[in-house]
Amino acid sequence: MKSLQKLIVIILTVAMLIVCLAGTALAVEGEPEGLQEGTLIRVVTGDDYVTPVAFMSSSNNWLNFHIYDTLFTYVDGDWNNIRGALARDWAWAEDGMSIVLNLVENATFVSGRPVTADAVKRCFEYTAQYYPSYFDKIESIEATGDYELTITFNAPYADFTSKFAISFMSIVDPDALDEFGDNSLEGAVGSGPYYIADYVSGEKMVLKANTNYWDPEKYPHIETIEVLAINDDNTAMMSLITGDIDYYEPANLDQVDNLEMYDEVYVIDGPKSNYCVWLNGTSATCPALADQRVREAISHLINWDEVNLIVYGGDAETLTSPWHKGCTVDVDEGTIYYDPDKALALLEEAGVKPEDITLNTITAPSTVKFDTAVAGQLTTYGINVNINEYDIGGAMANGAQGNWDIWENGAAFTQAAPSFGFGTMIAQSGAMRTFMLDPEDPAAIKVQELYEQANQAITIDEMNEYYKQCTSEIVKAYAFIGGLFKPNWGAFTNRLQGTYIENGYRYAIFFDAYIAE
Amino acid sequence: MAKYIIKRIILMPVTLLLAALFIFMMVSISKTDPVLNMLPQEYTQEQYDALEHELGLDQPMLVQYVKWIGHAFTGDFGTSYSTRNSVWNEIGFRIPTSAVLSLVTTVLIVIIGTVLGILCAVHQYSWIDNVINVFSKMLSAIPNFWIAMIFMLVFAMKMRVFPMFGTGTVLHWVLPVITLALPGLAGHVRITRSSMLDCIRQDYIRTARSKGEKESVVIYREALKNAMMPLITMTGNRFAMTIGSAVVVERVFALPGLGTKVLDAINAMDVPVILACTTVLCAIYIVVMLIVDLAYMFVDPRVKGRFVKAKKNKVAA
Amino acid sequence: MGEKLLEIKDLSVRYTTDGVIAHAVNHVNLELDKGEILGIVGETGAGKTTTALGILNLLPRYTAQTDGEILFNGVNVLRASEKEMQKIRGEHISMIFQDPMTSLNPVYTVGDQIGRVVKIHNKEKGKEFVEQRVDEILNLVGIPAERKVEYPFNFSGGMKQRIMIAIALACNPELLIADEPTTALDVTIQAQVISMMRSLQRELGTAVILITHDLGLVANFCDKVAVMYSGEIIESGAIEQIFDSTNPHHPYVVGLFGSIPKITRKTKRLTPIEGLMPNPASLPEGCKFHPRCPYCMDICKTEEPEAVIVNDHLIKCHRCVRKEEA
Amino acid sequence: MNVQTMKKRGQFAEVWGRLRKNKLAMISLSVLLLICMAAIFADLIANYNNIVIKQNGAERLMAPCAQHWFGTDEFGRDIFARIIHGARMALLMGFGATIISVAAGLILACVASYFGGVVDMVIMRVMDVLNSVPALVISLAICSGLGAGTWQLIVALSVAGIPIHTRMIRSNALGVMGNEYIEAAKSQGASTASVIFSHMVPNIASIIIIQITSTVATNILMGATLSFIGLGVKPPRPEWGLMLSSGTDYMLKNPHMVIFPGIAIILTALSVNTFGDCLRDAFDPKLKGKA
Repeated sequence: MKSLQKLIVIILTVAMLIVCLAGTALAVEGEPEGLQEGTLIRVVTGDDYVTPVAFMSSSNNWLNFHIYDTLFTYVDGDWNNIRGALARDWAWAEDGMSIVLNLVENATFVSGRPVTADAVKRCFEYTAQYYPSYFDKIESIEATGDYELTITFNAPYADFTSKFAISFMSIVDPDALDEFGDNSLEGAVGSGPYYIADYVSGEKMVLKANTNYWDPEKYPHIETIEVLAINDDNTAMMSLITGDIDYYEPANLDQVDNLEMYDEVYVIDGPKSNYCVWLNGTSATCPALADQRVREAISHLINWDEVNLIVYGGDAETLTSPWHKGCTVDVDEGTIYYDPDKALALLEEAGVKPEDITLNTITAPSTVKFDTAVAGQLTTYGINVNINEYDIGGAMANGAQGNWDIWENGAAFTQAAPSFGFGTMIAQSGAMRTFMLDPEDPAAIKVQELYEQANQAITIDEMNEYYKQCTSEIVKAYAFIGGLFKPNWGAFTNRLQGTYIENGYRYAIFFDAYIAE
Repeated sequence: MAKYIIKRIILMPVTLLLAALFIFMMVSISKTDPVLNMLPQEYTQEQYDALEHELGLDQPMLVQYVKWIGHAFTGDFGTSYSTRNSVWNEIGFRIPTSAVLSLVTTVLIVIIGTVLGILCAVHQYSWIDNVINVFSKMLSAIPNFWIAMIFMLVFAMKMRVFPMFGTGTVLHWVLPVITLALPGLAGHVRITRSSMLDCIRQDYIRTARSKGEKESVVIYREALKNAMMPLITMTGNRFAMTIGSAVVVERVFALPGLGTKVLDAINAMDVPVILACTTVLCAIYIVVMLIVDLAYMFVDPRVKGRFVKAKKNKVAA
Repeated sequence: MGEKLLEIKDLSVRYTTDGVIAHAVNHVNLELDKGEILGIVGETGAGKTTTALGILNLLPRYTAQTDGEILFNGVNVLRASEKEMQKIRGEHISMIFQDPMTSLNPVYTVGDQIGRVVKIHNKEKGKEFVEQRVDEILNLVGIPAERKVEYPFNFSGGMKQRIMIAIALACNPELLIADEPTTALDVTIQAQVISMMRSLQRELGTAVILITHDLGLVANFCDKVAVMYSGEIIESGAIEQIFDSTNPHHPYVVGLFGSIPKITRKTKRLTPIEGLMPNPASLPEGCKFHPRCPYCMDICKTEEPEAVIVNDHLIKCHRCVRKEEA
Repeated sequence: MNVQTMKKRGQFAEVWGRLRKNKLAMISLSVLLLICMAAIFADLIANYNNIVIKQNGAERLMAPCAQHWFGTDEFGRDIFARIIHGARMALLMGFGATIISVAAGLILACVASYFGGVVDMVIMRVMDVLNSVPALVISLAICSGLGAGTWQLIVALSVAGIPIHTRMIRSNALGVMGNEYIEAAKSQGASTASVIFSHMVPNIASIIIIQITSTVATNILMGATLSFIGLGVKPPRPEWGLMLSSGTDYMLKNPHMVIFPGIAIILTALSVNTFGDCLRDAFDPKLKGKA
């Protein structure tokens, strides 16, 4: 009886495959033209979008991408490859001290008001309150025409177009902000492919398609997207398998293995992102870290291949600098390698016994496994590690306060905006400070210098060169002690086709998705 | 009687206030600084101080508590640190979910538990007694998040009989209520059994038999009503345990109740939401405790007798 | 004498708890005619209550084993089905227990508890009959009918015992068993309860088995007496024979009388009976009383004495039989 | 609950006699002893540093085999060793927290019942307030205040247990207080402490022991639940609740990660419960007798 069943199953799957192939062949052309009426998908992105206004939180990337537009946007997440979005085209002045932007004329906010130059100008007045450093070099922003914007600088601003392509630089309807304020649901009015129809905190957010969206390339097919807040990974994973939800970001490799056992679901590889591990030179709880030799010793005690094997089954790559592998400012000084003997020798030289070192981490739910693996490496040599778990907001708050000794934070070092990354690494009062060395430390002084020079750079290439030197200084100072360039995944139910994972910000794009008939 | 009830009702808010004070003290000694979490990317020291002052975190703890209580009475639980809108519309709609889950489960436990308990007591040392006994011991030894996980895996995912999460139809509530009820059921059966055994041994049972009553009447009329007395007070503690474990069940089944919210709030150190949720949970519990006490008074003549002035005899002379 | 109401033939009862067997009642024989009053006297643990419960077949189902017969109006109660017993209990035989404080159900009104027994045995009659009967019986036992809506805790010990009596006599039973009805009450209340019971007995013609360790009570209330010691009837007969000190008596009975102060004679010290009741789980050989018997002979230690009729009252003792022959 | 006032030594010997005859009690006691042995000799069975928390990428998620009896977890650590060390944590949570809360309850109850009057009223009012907060909510509040961690978990579990124990012991202590021999001791000028500890405590010893066994199981389960929601023990320390919660991600493909910690918790809680019941029956045989 058993073998008969197997036979039937095989025939069925083969038949299904043929149908699928035929289907996909069809589906590719079969991609629907406009909106598929009445379609609804339920997704779990893991974030609970508490403050939907774009510039209010730096972790709203998925939401910003779906309900707002930015002036510029990256091609395939590459920092240097910028193309226009709301800004159809732009012209730099020769001395690079001013720029004229021509906006697209058919973009309207969901509130019906057109996206005029004046609207963009007033929106940036709000954004400046939250990201002052992005506007330091801007002298003035004037609406010199209904759809023409002239921006003058008081210093060379080579990476202006890249910085204003970041998701929290999205354009929000200023009239809505004036009326409802920037901390409200009603204020979050964008011109993007979707808008927020309903929001129940901690339960779900409902997005509806914006039927008169201006950009044909991002025109939505699916009418309603329900973003659910299910914070139990296992419940979310099982709901995907039963089809109760349509999309879920698997938390780890093993969930991917689980999901791949079920044919109701398909898993796609997203772009890799980096987990960088930092040491806090100014730590109060572990003063030994002020000594560079101790930091270097710790960096040589971690066998990144072993961590890679444990957490990602070998799919990840070892990082030698905080940046994406192959990113313009990526460096490989060859200082990050596993050599326990040298490490122990260094510790002896520094007069510090491994048992005396106690490192406190701050970790978020998604990185607990990675931190435990790294901690495992250190505990085998006697260094004890305390893992303190917070949610993302809590981790950032503690990071800024500096009450950590070893911390995994790779969020800011995306391919898209090295300046964004350096902004957080160096800025003294940033909420995500990661580079923490004693200001008198020669490496810190050198890095500060290079950072200022980068800001004065006229062209992006010149800027990148300074950032590159900045990075190698940081790596040589062993503030950064290694990490993994880890894989990401997106899991979809079969009925959801045509989706991909956005490079750089690694989240699923749904306005391209459609429901397979 | 009325005097006693009024005294209890006046006592209720006082107990609630003191319970809230205890939670306030516990929560506010945490070392993470919530202000930082609310500041934008790059903040200046003035912004930090302004926000801290606005939230009132620079005042001593007791002053904060008094201010919080003042507002709480008017229903304004302050603004949540993470979502920055009023705590009330964050947790207001969640109260019914948690309350319904806990109440329905407790009622279920009491009804089924009592019936099974009586069965065990009446057929002592028979196979029913042993089976129920073993099962109740097993059930009270299994952590309920494990039962929740196994039930979700088997019934919701493999057999697709029940939906996975959320609320809406009655089907959504079946699995959470069962997983929440099972451990409580075990405890209740054991208590009912021992209470029934106690009553069956009393002398008035022998008097009833000497009247020629049928055995079933002796058990279900004479013994049962006496055995019910201690069970009513037990319902209070049962409800407390149910509210406690409801927090976990809500998280696993992603029900939008106070439990999930309080867990998120603890991770995010969102103090006003933690305070509001825990205080509301205590309020629900205290109200139910009052109802249970009053129910006990109405049912037990001995207690009622003490408070009711000499009742005029309604019987015709 | 009258017509035979109750015959207990060679009754033995054994309790087994935790593997230990206790011989509570050993080969008891008793008879009772209609309207007759029998007193059963003995120390606590002599098997009096067990015998009474046997008559109502209320012995615990699992732990008690019984031998012999108890015939009530010709029906063997021990082997009767539960259904038949339920008809008999309350209507033909009823019982009053020792401790009134715990014998009434605390959560039901007094009227309700009395009404139950009337309703069970008069199913066909309506509510008014039951109410009327309850009021009637309450007045009979001297309790105002208005108080029937109150609960047991509203009444004193004596009043509760009257309610017990009301319950027992509500259906005019042929046999009333009173298990130490007055022990838990103080003396003044005792007298009231006993005089009331006597008047009701005369009025309703009920046969009564009065279980007590109070010899005075037996003397002026019962027609005949049986003295029990560790599960056996060691002496029984009419009141006149037992209380006539000239007759030969079982040494235990002599001791019993010896330990009652006589108001008429000035006695310095009472002569108590040494020792304690034997443990029912390990009864002594031969006569059960021999360890405490002042006249104990060798034969008493080995052989169990026969129950012999001595000038028409029964005694179970070697010494009395021998004296008779001698 | 009639309090036997027999000679103390006699009572325990007699109780032990009854217990020994009860087969169920012996089984559950032996299981408990086994777990205690595992907890005590954990270091001998598996060295903490190089086996329990030693990660080994090659041996990730291995099913139970000769080398690893219970298989390995997602970090390649041997689950059998972790369960043995987890026993130490479970007993610490179970017995540690219970003993603290029962001890605190005992002191509070004795003081309240001995002094009576204002002291009693104050203590009882505080207990009422604590009692009006469901136990898990107290633990949540404490964990959020003190942060997650082992000793914080013990404190949370102990404080959650104090109101119930104080109330239970006080009501029994009042029962003992009523006895004449307390007045007698006081009249002979016995010091407060001697009255409390030499007279009151032995008499409520039976209640305390029953109290302890019933709360131990609840504490073990509550500790596991708190670890499950991330407020209890911190990784990499082995704890059954934590192993269960991290195991749920792998449940579908390698169920062994969820089965063994689950069985460990159930076995411990079950044996403690059963032993507790048998102990209660041994102390109060009347309850056990036939109807």
